[in-house]
Amino acid sequence: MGFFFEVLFGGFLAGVLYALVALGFVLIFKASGVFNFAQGAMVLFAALSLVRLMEWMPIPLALLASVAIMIVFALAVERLVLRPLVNQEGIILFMATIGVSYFLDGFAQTVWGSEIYKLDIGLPNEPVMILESVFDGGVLVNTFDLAAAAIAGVLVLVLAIFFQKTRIGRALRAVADDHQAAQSVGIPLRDIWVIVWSTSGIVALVAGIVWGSALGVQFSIALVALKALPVLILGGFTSVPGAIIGGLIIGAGEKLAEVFIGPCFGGGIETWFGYVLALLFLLVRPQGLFGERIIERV
Amino acid sequence: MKKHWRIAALGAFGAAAFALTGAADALAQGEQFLPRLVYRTGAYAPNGVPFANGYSDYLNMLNERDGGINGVRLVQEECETGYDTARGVECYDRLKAKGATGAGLVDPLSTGITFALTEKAPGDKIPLITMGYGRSESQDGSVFAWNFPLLGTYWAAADIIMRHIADKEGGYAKLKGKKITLVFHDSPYGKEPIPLLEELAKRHGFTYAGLPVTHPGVEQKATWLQIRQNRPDYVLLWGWGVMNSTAIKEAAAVNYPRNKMIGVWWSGAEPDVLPGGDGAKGYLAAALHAIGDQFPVHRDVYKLVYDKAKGAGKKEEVGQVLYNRGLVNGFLATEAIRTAMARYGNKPLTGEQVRWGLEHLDITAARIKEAGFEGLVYPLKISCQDHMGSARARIQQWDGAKWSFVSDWIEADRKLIDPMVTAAAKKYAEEKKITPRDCSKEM
Amino acid sequence: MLYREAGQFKTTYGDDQAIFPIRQDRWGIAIVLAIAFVVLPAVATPYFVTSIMIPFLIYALAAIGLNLLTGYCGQVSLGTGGFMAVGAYAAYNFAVRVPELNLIVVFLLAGGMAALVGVVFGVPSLRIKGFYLAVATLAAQFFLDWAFSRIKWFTNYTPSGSVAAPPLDLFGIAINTPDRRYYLILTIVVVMALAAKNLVRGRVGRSWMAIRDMDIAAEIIGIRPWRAKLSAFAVSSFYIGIAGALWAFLHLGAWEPLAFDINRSFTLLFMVIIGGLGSIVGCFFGAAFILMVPLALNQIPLALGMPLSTAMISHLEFMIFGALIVFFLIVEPHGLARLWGLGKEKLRLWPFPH
Amino acid sequence: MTDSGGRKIGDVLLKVDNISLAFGGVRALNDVSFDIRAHEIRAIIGPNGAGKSSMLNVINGFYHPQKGTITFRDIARTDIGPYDAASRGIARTFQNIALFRGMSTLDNIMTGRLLKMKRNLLWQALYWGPAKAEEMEHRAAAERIIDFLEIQAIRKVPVGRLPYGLQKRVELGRALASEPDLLLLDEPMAGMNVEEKEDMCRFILDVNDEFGTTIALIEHDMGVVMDISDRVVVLDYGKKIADGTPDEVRGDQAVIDAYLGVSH
Repeated sequence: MGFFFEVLFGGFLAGVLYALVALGFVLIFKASGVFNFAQGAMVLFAALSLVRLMEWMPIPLALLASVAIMIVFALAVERLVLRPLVNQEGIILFMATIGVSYFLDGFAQTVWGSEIYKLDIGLPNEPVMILESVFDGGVLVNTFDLAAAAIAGVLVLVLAIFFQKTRIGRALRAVADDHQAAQSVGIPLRDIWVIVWSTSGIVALVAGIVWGSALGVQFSIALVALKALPVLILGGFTSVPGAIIGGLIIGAGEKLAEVFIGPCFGGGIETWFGYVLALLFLLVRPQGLFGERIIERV
Repeated sequence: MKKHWRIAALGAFGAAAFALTGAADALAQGEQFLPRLVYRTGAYAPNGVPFANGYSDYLNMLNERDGGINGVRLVQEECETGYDTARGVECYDRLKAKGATGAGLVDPLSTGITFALTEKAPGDKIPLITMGYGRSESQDGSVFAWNFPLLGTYWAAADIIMRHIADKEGGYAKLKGKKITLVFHDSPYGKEPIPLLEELAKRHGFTYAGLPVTHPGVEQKATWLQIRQNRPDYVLLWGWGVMNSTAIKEAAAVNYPRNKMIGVWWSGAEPDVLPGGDGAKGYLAAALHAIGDQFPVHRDVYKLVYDKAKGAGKKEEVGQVLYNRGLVNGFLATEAIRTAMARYGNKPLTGEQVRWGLEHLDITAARIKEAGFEGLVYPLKISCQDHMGSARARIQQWDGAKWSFVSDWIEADRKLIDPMVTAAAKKYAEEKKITPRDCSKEM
Repeated sequence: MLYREAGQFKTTYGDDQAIFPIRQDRWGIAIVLAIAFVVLPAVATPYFVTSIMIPFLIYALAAIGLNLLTGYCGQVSLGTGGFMAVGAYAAYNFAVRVPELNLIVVFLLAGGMAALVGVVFGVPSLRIKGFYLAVATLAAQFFLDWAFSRIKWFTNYTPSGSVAAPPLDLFGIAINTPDRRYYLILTIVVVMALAAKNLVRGRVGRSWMAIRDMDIAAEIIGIRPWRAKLSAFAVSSFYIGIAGALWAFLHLGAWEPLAFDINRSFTLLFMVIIGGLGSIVGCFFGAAFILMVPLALNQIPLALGMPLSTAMISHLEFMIFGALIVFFLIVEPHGLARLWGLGKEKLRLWPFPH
Repeated sequence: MTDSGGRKIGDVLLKVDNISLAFGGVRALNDVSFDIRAHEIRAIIGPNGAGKSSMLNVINGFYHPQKGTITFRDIARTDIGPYDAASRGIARTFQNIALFRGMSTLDNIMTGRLLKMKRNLLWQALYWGPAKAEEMEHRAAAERIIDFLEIQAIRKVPVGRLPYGLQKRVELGRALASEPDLLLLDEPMAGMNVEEKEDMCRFILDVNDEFGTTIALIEHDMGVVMDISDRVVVLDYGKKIADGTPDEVRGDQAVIDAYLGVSH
């Protein structure tokens, strides 16, 4: 029984990491209707920027500089990609972000290098036993995972406050509901785009810090975006809580499946299990867990 | 409409490029051409880069020091494969006919590319050197005339590692009832050792279990949770790139003892252990050669390459595990050419001639010393039948700062491997309708 | 002045609906085919044939398959690599288990298997649209990748999981030289491209485009969406499957699932976007373009005497692909095919601009 | 006007009985009944939100009413898919143009004939023999419609590039291409200038006259409605409030109230 919970916790904590990436997707989709495939590349770019800058300056300064870089990136995307493509269909914008993603992968590695860089910002990392009184042998968790979960929690909290309490945040929510209405809030759509891309750039930086600390900063972390996609489908593209809960379900689901069902099939099923889980769910509920239902009209 | 002309201009650029490809073949006569399939980008770049640098530096050093091999300069051209089979094949096809005599030999540097090129090399008459990798049955030179898995195949590697475990436990008899788990990269590379481990398990009565890890290998939580539950006595790691460092980190996270983890020689370099920090302490791996930049050959590399600012990589990285791997690979390749020159003369050689050189390669201890590799590699001798030569490795351990050897050279059990090789090669020959050469008649 | 349709009057609807209604175009295509079939094999180096023409043709075929689905029927797919793998492994199994089968039959069966699998993974398209579907097709990609590396039957229990094509022959002729492989591929691609063109200008093609442009309206004028979408998935996968079989048998020779990984899917999507969504000829342009960029990056600086480092080339390639995708989507969403059309239009009016 | 030519109003072609339709809690249609006779032009009018478009959507199977039956050519049913409606001879146009924007005028009209084309995939891939003959046969039919609607010049133009008025005309052409028994027109003249409206009126009357097609239309321009329709049904808040000839309806107090906004 203890082992089951270990796997479950392990899954939840992996799910938190997926959720961090999914969150970036949701922010952009919510405010601009763009499915930003480049989120993974942004995670790579942000993490690479941070880790290379840390070689030159103290950590707080490097963090600030990385944030600045992500804002510049947001400006560039708005000016060079989004503005010329305004009013295009969603699927065209989606394909454009695939282009952005490729560009950024190449750009990040050209500027910062393609080796593996160790990122250490002092997150704890040792295995601890908990609940030893409840289960025989206890449940093994890792302090790193707990720290990652805490970071994700703080990030969600900050985002929630940002959206609920600040003027810009409210404007962003207005845009999500209705582009026309947003104009009346008095914030130009372009600024909103820059803000939301910057925000998701910062989310990418946070995700990059967590993933980078776990895996080392290198090209492969751009691929984690692919793990976040089923989370989006499950949670709905527009829902912040959906991203979190979807992340937890996918994370736990795929780890449990891998450990308990995987051996029957020779293992390795977690690569697709999340997708299939999300897909099956989608057939039942096309808008995802918390997405908005679309009523078709003629 | 103006914007369309801009695109049209781009198209013209593309057309110009089209016209150029294949045209830029301006290599001088009298130079030996060596194509270099490398990967400096993508998920495996951290491991691909030092290897490529070591190889390249060795060739440049020879050019600087001796004017190449016996006065024949070496010209290399790198082609990025990104560890992708199709691109590797394109690189091979692009470079195979370059230079005065075409490609002398090719190092595919990926098991997948090796498999694809195994089908092509005989037709093009270009030998493939797969030093420490490639398909295990290609050790049989009578069927795989063009493949040279020098220094050891994965079957040899698996046997060497199991032998080390048996030594530690006090003999093979003690392995009975033990649990051995293989964590492997889910690709031909990772699957190669499985038949041998299954055979050993049958013979010595231990339980073998395999856990695949999907490319690129950043998702291993479930794998290591299973290890935590099953508590195998030893874990063999057959990873590459980020998979290695992730495995070590995850092992630390579930508290699996690192000194019970033994990696193959592709899972035992600095980029594999450094990200793990203290968690990597005690981790073991096989080693095909020694580590460090204290060997005579490194002095030449520093003096003739890096001091002239011609180094392929950073000076600090000279002497790292995979850098030295590249260096050794360069050494064996050029020695084969040198051997062939003894027969065919000091001029650029064709692939077929280099193949003869490879088949008659005899790197003695004296030659190793002379070339500045003393203590770095073990002598080897290739024959028509045996394309592997030596099958020896040492086990090294990471102490948190550096690797150090914990065993002497261990030799793989050829009596175990050779029959398996012969059987597998025979099956391949039947499928491909190849008539094996009779090696007793070759000289 | 040579490119004029003046004096060419169409007297039947058949003439008007021909693929090449203008005489000069018919001549043009005849010349292209003559070059492809006669001139090229005679003058080209083996490298050009094996490393440029063969992958170019196979990519173009796969791109046609993807374009039928994405460009014509509007269903974005990121699972192309997976469907290619189905074709490759199906062909391998048919060829190895039933060695007496004719090679063409093997390829057709491989396409048929891919079509079946395509239909299965196309079922979600009946419920979900747009990028939801795009993500769902990734499920196909990852699942198929996994299946071919894990289910040993597919690889005939080869220990390493890498399989090699058996020796190939067609009607007694061994397909073992670059030229023979090239001819076989060229013939298949030309026939299939023509068939694709026929499909898209007829009933099926119109029903796909109707679904793409406005699925609700299409349904109301009597097009059954499930039929249109699933037939698009089937035909598309058939093409992609055959392309996969050709890629495995005639280009790689030996392969592993990684040869058909997600990067293949993206590459093909890029070819379709750059070549032109909803254009058969565009697939050829797109495939040529994407193949040329890395080679040009390699060769041009080399020819100019300032070779770039391998890593730089590869990074540049990523950046150029990415930038081009965005560029094309902004400037010309219909890709090179549309530019080609515009160029012809200009030529038709030249030298009188209006 | 209403009884001109040799046109003869026939029996009941379509009968709507006690249709009720609701979305969540919102009632779009409430117990509506009326009929449409063969060859007539039947107008459905009412203020905004009266449920007119919903009514058309129910008739061609896009919306599924919770209650009531629809009898078309003597076959009664409650629920039907758009495909069945189309295959049994109901075609329509849309309030907001629903053309296939990426396709040419000709291709749009040809899609209207898809239901009549039978050759399978394989034949079409060959584009030879029967498949080609079939294509040519339908091309000729499409050309007749193009001639009829006087849109020869824009045959090969992608419809996305056409002006609004022409798009409406192409959409009518696409609906006609299926040679429907019943043609539903949802505000065919919305947003048109006087000249375009006159053209459209002429086409509607010609269609009705030459092909004998039964037409049900929604229109806001009362002048047009009163001019061209044989009978008018008036909806308000999802209920039928009047039904009769234009003259009868014009004088009906409930209709006047509904249009003048008298509170209920």
